[in-house]
Amino acid sequence: MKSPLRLDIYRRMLTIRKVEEAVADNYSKQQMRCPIHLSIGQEAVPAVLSAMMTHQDRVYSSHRCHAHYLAKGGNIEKMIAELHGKATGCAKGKGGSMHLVDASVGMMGSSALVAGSIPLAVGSALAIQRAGKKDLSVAYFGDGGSEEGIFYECLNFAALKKLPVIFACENNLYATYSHQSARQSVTDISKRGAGFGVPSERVDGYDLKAVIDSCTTAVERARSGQGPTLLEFMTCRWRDHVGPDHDYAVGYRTEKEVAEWMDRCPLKLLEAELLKSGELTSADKLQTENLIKTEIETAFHRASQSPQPFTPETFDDIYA
Amino acid sequence: MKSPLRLDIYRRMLTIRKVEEAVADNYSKQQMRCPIHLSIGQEAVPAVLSAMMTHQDRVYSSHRCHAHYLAKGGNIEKMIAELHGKATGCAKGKGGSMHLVDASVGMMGSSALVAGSIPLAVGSALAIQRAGKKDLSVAYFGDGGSEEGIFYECLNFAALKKLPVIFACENNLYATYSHQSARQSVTDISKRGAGFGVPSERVDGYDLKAVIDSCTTAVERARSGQGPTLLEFMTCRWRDHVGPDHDYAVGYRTEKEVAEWMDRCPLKLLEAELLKSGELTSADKLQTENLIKTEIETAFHRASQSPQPFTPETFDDIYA
Amino acid sequence: MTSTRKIAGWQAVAEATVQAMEADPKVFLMGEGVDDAKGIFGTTKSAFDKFGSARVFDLPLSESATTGIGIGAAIEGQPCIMVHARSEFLLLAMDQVVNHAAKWRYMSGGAFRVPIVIRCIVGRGWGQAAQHSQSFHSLFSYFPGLKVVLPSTPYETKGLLYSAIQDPNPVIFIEHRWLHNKEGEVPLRPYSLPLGRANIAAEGKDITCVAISYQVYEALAARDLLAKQGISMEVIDLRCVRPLDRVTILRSVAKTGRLIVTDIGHSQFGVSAEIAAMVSSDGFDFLRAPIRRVGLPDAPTPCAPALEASYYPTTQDLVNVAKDLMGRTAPKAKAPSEERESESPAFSGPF
Amino acid sequence: MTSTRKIAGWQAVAEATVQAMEADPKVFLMGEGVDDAKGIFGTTKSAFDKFGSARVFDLPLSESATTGIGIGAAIEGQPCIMVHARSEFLLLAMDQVVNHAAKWRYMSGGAFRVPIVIRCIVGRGWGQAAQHSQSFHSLFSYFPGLKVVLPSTPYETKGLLYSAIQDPNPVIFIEHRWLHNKEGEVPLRPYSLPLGRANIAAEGKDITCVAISYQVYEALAARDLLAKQGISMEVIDLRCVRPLDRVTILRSVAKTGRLIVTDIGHSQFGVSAEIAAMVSSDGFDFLRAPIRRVGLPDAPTPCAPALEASYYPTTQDLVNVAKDLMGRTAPKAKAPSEERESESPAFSGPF
Ligand SMILES: Cc1ncc(C[n+]2csc(CCOP(=O)(O)OP(=O)(O)O)c2C)c(N)n1
Ligand SMILES: Cc1ncc(C[n+]2csc(CCOP(=O)(O)OP(=O)(O)O)c2C)c(N)n1
Ligand SMILES: [Mg+2]
Ligand SMILES: [Mg+2]
Repeated sequence: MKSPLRLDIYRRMLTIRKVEEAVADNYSKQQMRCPIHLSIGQEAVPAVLSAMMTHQDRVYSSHRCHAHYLAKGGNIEKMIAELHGKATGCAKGKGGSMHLVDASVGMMGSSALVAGSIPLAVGSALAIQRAGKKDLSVAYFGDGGSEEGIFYECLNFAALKKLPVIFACENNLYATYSHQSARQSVTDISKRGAGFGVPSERVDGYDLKAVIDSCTTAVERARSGQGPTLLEFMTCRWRDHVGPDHDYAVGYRTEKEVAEWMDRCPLKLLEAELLKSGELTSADKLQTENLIKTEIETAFHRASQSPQPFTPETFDDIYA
Repeated sequence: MKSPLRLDIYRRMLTIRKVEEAVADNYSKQQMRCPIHLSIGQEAVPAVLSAMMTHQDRVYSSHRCHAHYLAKGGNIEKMIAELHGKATGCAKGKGGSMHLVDASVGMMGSSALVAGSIPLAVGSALAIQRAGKKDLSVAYFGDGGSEEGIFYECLNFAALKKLPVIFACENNLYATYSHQSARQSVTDISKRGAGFGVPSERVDGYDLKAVIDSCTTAVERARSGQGPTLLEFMTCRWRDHVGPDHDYAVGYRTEKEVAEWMDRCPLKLLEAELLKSGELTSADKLQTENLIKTEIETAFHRASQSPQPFTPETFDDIYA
Repeated sequence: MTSTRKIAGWQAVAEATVQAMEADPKVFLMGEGVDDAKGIFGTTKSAFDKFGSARVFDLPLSESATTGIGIGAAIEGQPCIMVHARSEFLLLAMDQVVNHAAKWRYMSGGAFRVPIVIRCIVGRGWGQAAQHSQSFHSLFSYFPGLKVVLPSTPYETKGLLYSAIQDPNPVIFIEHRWLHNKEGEVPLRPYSLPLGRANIAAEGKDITCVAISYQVYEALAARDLLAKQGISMEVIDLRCVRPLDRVTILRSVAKTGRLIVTDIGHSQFGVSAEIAAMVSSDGFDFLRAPIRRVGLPDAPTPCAPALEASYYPTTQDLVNVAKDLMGRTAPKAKAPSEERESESPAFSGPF
Repeated sequence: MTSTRKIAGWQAVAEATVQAMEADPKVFLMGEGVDDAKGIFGTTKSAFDKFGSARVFDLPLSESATTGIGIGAAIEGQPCIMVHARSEFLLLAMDQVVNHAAKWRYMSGGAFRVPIVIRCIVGRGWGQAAQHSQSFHSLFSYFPGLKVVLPSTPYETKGLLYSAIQDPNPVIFIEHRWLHNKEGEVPLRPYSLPLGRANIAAEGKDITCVAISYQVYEALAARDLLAKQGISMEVIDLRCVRPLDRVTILRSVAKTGRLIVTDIGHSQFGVSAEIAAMVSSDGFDFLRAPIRRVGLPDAPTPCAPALEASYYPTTQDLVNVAKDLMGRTAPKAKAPSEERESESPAFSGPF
């Protein structure tokens, strides 16, 4: 494993964690008046994938898009402003938490319809291929997203055309409060790629080395014209499906279940490793943390100061 | 193989072949003013499956529904009247060739939307299971139908609930004039069942013994509460996608390709076998053929004599 | 004597569901999350608690197939209730609803019935944004074979849902999220309200206001304000868009001569257009003033609270339109100038 | 000087496609069967012959995904043309069209354009029946973010399709199957017709008839018959339902005082309702008679020729309605009796 890559991944993960915690902490102030689906606990996969991507590479996401946006390098100020419904937001306040977008870094947007953006990512890959480029496109979706028929249509099409797309399924075992086993006859989602000739793998999303290895292969496959990959990453969302809180009280899963994942937190483990190996010094760590902290504080401050959009803007951006 | 079963299958196949040929022969008279998708060449599978079903068992079909209707015991007179747009038709003239239905024998109807009736068959199976019955339900669809996402959603749901449904895919290699390889990354459709835990098999649809064996297993599985089966039957449509003619002139397939299937015609081969083994005498054969012939002639005659529906009937049967 | 008590809209939904399931043991209920702790805003919880997983069960996120599965079971005589936490999810099943549920009876020459109720909830507020806030009653109403119901008060909600579940036809039952929290007097016993009859929620003589779903509350509030200014507005709770109760609307307009239609959906190409068109044809001679529509403007739903605030029609909008209609001195309008209104957003709605 | 020749509607589609693909090398075309020998009634054949499989390719039967894939490619700046041999297949992609294509630009605050044209063909006759004969322009017109075009003559067809392909927004382009065989003079060169401007196909002074798609031909035929009886009907070819050209319609009604809207879709809850509603509001004072609509009755499409024959509106229907409007002595209507029209099928349309 190349050291700069691991440091890059670390920084991305840390950024996501810190921004998400800040969102959670500030949510009760009722200034972010939109539903939020936090990514805390699911930082590793997008951090790794984005570390292997350029801004020309494309990402499409779902309702749970914060990590994907941040990992891809999406602008933090614009994200926080968007959550605050401000005109300075990444979607000018039109989108909110479920529709984060930053075209300048290849974050192409997020759909609040489960699995709804998977074909858009495939279309992006088609465009890349038609243009003869070496870029790739990533479709993020959850275990629930794998239940929508459109996903299989996309697997078939992408394999048929050998498109440079990675189907990145973050399997956190639940759709809202419904366990995967109540919804799927075979819970190993990666088993469904074979029927379409899509190389597929189930990966422990908390095992950073495994994530890096599988992503490396998938990215190479895409860039070398060998077509799509389906990666199923086992992961865990630490907070409630929607909202800032822990959700043990709801009763669908135990605190112990989540705690076992937390014990293996890839951010914590990577940090410890990097410190131990000397790739990261305590001073670096502090500096990085402070930088992120400042960036977040600035973002929240600016968001609170930013103007609201005006009523006539409701009618902007409907047509080009 | 039990002899009565083979005779039963023979009779069903012969009926389908003869009715379809009569439809084709009479079509140019322009009295059947609706698009027809003939089943000639695809008789074996529905004949076998229906021979194993009672009238309580359910069948749902697609645009190419003639064989499914006839095999299931659908009324011939009502079918021919329906094609003639008569009030005496199986759907009172409302449906036409693509919507054959005969509730009295469990032929539950046909959808002209590719794959559109698959979930209805699964819903039927759900109702059967909920009622604690031992009946089963069959969803017929083509290779093209397997490309619709809803098919995979249905595989998952049926397997999850262990529903008594058979997914009967008639793979005739084409959707209209488009070869399967232009549309599917993996052409072995039966390979896609495994990812959902649905026992699946590709069967030579012209090998009657293989068809009988696979259907026997699937029917037993369904009746014994062990859940769904996906059967992919390789078969061939001898005529044009739509309309009464041969279609070699269109240029998407050769006469030779079709001729190779015709050489293996399961109806012809079965008839020869039955005659040879003495299960069928020449006299029986003649009698059966004459019976069918008379039935068809009567059906066409009555259809021509039957009344047209009246305009106000346009507004019947919209609501119950 | 009928005993009633005050309950909220979500409780009315829950109660109608339980009572209809008691009345007909074949009825079952399915939907994503119907059996979880929150039970679709509480609306399915009591049914799950009472009938268990044999009759109330969770679904995979496969709206297209599961809708078809519900249709298939309904055709077998097992009435199905489906729930979507947001209407948008139902668009994935559009083919099943429009090409199958609505037409299966017709295409089979009346051989089958399709008793399925598809509940869907319309989001509003707290930044639901463009994909979690739409209502599609205008789409579904286009199709013969469907019934389309939008209840208002808890009383209407319970009675209409009870009827919808017993109806042998596919019914799209659209619940505005804000109605779940509205309270009202509701009989304990099961009861039906006819599908296809509008209700005169409050009488009046100067203006008829046909209101749909949540807008019934807005219209009643506007009526109170207008009354103080000497304007008497009749409020018709439409309850059902299909079948459309033309007679109740026309009788009212025959009396008042003025019509406002207020809808939770877009005005343009929405249900209010059909009502206006119908009255402008069949009630032409009753009309003393132009028909006015008060609904969503011609834009997707924005997320930001600042934009949401002006996006939704308010009581005051209704008051203004009503006063405008009353104050109208009926000057002959001129032919429009070359300036093309369609280019001005202000033209798109009453905002 | 512009050289024109007589070509059929399907050739106009083919020609606009080829010329737009020549004009912009990024444009591509995909659809089920676009590359086969029949090439979607001939409309895609010349493009395939000319540009080959890199730019014109077949699709799996996966309408939902392939629509989304077209949207995704369009977002990348590669304008996409999709074709559905029947409109019904597009319902499988309703979520992609409504929740994604129509809203992606809006939800991203204007970051992207979505230049996709979705062609879909409306079947009629020879027993197409309920699932192969519908047009959904009223559904799509409901959604801001979409444009909805229905051409009539070959001239309109070519110019409007050429514009649609060059438009940076999602356009639903609806072709009535019978228009493919209609012939007309069409310039050889590429040309654009503006999306959102109706065309006065023939002037008149007594009645305005707004006609959509194939109904333009019916309206023009009716106009000829009416002329012989001294009635002068202006025929407006709407061309585009969204954006709706209100001004052209209002100016015409300001002149004639009478309006008929004739549509290839259902009258009830259809596009004709919006036009009637708009005129009854903004053109209230122009109206001398009730607005009448001539479209499909409130029933699914039956298969039998005997039923099809009376299902579709004819030239004679238009003539009758027009004469009725002219003969109207404007008696004050009475409030409707208790008999409920909604229970009588005869109430559902002009049949
Ligand atoms: C098509 C559709 N169906 C249902 C929903 C409601 N819904 C929102 S998030 C969610 C759960 C999604 O689960 P999963 O895909 O595993 O993603 P996760 O929330 O676990 O990240 C559901 C059912 C939706 N938004 N879209
Ligand atoms: C959803 C949908 N898409 C497209 C069509 C148009 N269409 C009708 S039949 C057909 C080919 C179907 O192929 P297959 O499923 O293999 O059945 P076959 O005709 O070979 O029996 C197509 C594309 C349709 N009817 N429905
Ligand atoms: Mg999940
Ligand atoms: Mg086929």
